[in-house]
Amino acid sequence: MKKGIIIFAVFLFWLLLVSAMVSLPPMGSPENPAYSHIVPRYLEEGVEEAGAHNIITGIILNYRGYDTMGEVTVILTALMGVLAVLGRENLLHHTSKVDESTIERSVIVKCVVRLLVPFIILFALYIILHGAESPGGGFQGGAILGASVIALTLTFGFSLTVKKLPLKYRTVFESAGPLGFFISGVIGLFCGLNFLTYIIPSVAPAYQDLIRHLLLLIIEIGIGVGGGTIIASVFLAMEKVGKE
Amino acid sequence: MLRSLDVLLLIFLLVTAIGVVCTKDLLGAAIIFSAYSFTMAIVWQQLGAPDLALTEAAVGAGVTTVLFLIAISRTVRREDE
Amino acid sequence: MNDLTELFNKLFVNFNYIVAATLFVIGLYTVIAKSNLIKKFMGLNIIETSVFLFIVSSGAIVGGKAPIIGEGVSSKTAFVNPIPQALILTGIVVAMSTTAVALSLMIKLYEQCGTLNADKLKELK
Amino acid sequence: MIEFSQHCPVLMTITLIIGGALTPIVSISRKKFSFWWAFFVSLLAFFFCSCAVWRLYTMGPISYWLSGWEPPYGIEVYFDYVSTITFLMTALGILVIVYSKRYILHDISEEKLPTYYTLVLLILGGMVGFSVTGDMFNLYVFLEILSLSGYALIAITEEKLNAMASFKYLVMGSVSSVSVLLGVALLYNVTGTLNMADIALRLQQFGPTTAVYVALVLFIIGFSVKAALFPVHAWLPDAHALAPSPVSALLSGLVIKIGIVGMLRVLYCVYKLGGPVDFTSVTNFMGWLAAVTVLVGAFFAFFQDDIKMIFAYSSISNIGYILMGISLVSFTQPERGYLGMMGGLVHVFNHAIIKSTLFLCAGALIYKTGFRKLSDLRGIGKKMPITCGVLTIAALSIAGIPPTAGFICKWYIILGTIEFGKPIFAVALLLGAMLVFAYYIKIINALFFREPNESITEVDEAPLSMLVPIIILAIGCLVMGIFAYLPLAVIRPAAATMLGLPSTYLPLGG
Repeated sequence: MKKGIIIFAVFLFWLLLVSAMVSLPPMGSPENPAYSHIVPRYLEEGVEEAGAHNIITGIILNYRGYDTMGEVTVILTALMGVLAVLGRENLLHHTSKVDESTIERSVIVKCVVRLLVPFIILFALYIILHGAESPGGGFQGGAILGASVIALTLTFGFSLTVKKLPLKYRTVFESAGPLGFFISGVIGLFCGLNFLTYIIPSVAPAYQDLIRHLLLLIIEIGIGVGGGTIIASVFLAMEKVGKE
Repeated sequence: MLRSLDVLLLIFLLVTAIGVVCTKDLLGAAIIFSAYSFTMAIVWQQLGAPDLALTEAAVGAGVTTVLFLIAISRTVRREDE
Repeated sequence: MNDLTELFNKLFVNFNYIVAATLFVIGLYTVIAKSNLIKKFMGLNIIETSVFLFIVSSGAIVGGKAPIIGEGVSSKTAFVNPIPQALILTGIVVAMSTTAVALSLMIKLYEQCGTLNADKLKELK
Repeated sequence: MIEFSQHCPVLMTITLIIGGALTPIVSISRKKFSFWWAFFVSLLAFFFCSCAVWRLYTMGPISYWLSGWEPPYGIEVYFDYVSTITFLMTALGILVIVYSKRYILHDISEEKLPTYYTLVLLILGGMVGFSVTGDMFNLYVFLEILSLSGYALIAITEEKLNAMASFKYLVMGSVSSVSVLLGVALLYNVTGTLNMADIALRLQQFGPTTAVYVALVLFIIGFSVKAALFPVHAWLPDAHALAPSPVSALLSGLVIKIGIVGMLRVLYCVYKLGGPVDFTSVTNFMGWLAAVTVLVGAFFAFFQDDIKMIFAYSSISNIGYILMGISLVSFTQPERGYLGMMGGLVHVFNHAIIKSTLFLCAGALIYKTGFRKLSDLRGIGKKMPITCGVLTIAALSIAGIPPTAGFICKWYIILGTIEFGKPIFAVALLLGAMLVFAYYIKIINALFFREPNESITEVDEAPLSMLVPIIILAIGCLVMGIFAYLPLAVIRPAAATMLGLPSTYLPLGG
């Protein structure tokens, strides 16, 4: 009975949504207002204006950089949320199921992970640094970095990872995302420009492009390192269990 | 615009979504959810968004699923418990 | 009769949008009807990805390429709309953040109450 | 100075956000240092905000282009008269942080102090960013920052029911955020832009389609959940009552107002009165819901014994008043909605001040006695005269007794309903006001006139760091009431611009 009412209500909502979807301009047509209003400028001048061959990187770091600052703040907030609920891991009081399990992890897994992790980290760095030219960017690379930490923890144990990644350094790196934006954005502010402006007119024109690349790179590395550390910290905080 | 592969993928998306809803075993549901995310990544690749496909594969199918798995291992495995 | 054909036509042209709407309500049903909290949250993730699917689809262009402008690209190449992609990158991260907070809440709830069933949790209160 | 003040709207946001991100780093070695850091950051943000408000009232709204890109291409921060609410946010933020210095160690361990202050700064940053942005997607991002930190702040204590309350809030809040996002997506698909002013312009050009109406419905659903309007208010009582008291003050005073600010932005900045979409049927419906909300909140508050629970239900009731005020608009004759809009906006400010006073006083009582039930707290007024005196002032304010802050806005809203030709709403509001009066009399009676609880023997006044914020807030309650023309003068341009009238508009005889 209760289920029936829910299904009926949800069905009504579906009809509402579908009526909206049907009235939208046809998908995939270049005449759509979404495609003809702002996009032409991004596609035509984005490479020179924003300083990245990958227009998406140009948009997320330059045209809509403020949104991305919000995004890195959201993941920082999520980490703080997880810490507020569960607390930091502490080897004196905590261990994990991985460490406690009596099943010996197989040699093959250990060998493969040991061999692969350096390459995974290399790949992550490539994705972070090459984001302006190809698909990828700070956060994708950061997620892969975080995943490599997860793989290490699952094969070599919880306590090893916590020892290798001391809390003091992690606390600093977790804030790297917003800090990268702050450092790059404030330079423009001091030169009398708006926040997050990367082209500094008072510098000789030959160096302007270089400085912009440098500032964008700081942001990318900040997002990547910050994102990766946050994912690792969230994982460790959720994985821990109290010692008996 | 629509190609047969796209239609197939979209229908597969619906099937996996219903699969997530109907599976009583949470571990199974998490794995199906991972498959759902991967399918979504492929759909986005087809729509010309490789950046998003990369992100969804790493975050949606990877990190989110791992988080679900930890939560399931720390709590319950059956839906009715 | 003609109206009906036209409606079907529109439904088919905007098929991605319809799928997104359907996924949205599947997720909504899970959030409302299921009593297990982890299941509820899987539903919420489905809702979020369905909205992302809608936004990405609204940026697609017939025969469009990924908007990476490099060598070997003539001025005639059609690129897809890059704005929705930039928005969804942010969206995916937000979805993951919400999931992390929610799951840690569930772990704590289970430690305190020993169940993740919404009906049983109501009785405990 | 002029050059500098132009940057202020964005400076205050990044100060709070970056300050929040730095909190764990600066307090690595000494956890208690995080308080001083948070205090400093909030003072800095308050300074920037004051500069921005000063500029607003001398030179008009500030439009700030992030990265220097002109609006439809980049993100625009738009500091207009509605954004004056950020002044309240940053000011209340300082008081709450000062209050937390002693109080919060009662609820959480020292280990979590940096986390707590980070989250407080981030929730303030999210709210400030939300109120000043002029871009729809940016609105969603800041909405998520403030919601996530809100969920976390509720669950930060070790109490048993907090995680449950927080989870309920999280599920409803996330669904509402997603529905806002879907609304943004539909509008983007129809108009091809994300800037609010540009959307308004292009909606005029393309005319209303079904999708535009559906987007409006989705926005209203989303922001109603954030504001705890009647059918979707279920998360509020538990969340606001169980959170640590300073957090309750933030959530009840400011975070639910975010829903109101969002609705104002969407209805009156994007869709616009006199625009292509006639949304008065939606606002009329909202008016009915608001009337029910007033009664439901007041009715349930009457049966509570837990002092914070009473205040939480009373928040629901007051949100009803505000929504009633802002939804009384006529599409063709904007002047007719002026009184209600005025009252609603003033009540946003007054309710924020009064409700945070009440929650902080309740926190002081709980901190000293450990009890939270009204029946246990009876007769405490003689032991803690200052706290209870302030609580009485705030209670009289919220009940709407004439010389205090609550009177003027409720008066305006009720006048607005009559002016608008909906006397039935006026009846509902008066009935709600009477119920509110009754239960606050019940609280005052219990605190002062019932015989003291024997188990509370050695209780003295709350510490200074808690008394100072509540006394400042109580003075605020009185000033906003006695010098009522002050808030009215400040809010008048906001109400006028929302209705599409010139900012110097004055009603006849007003």
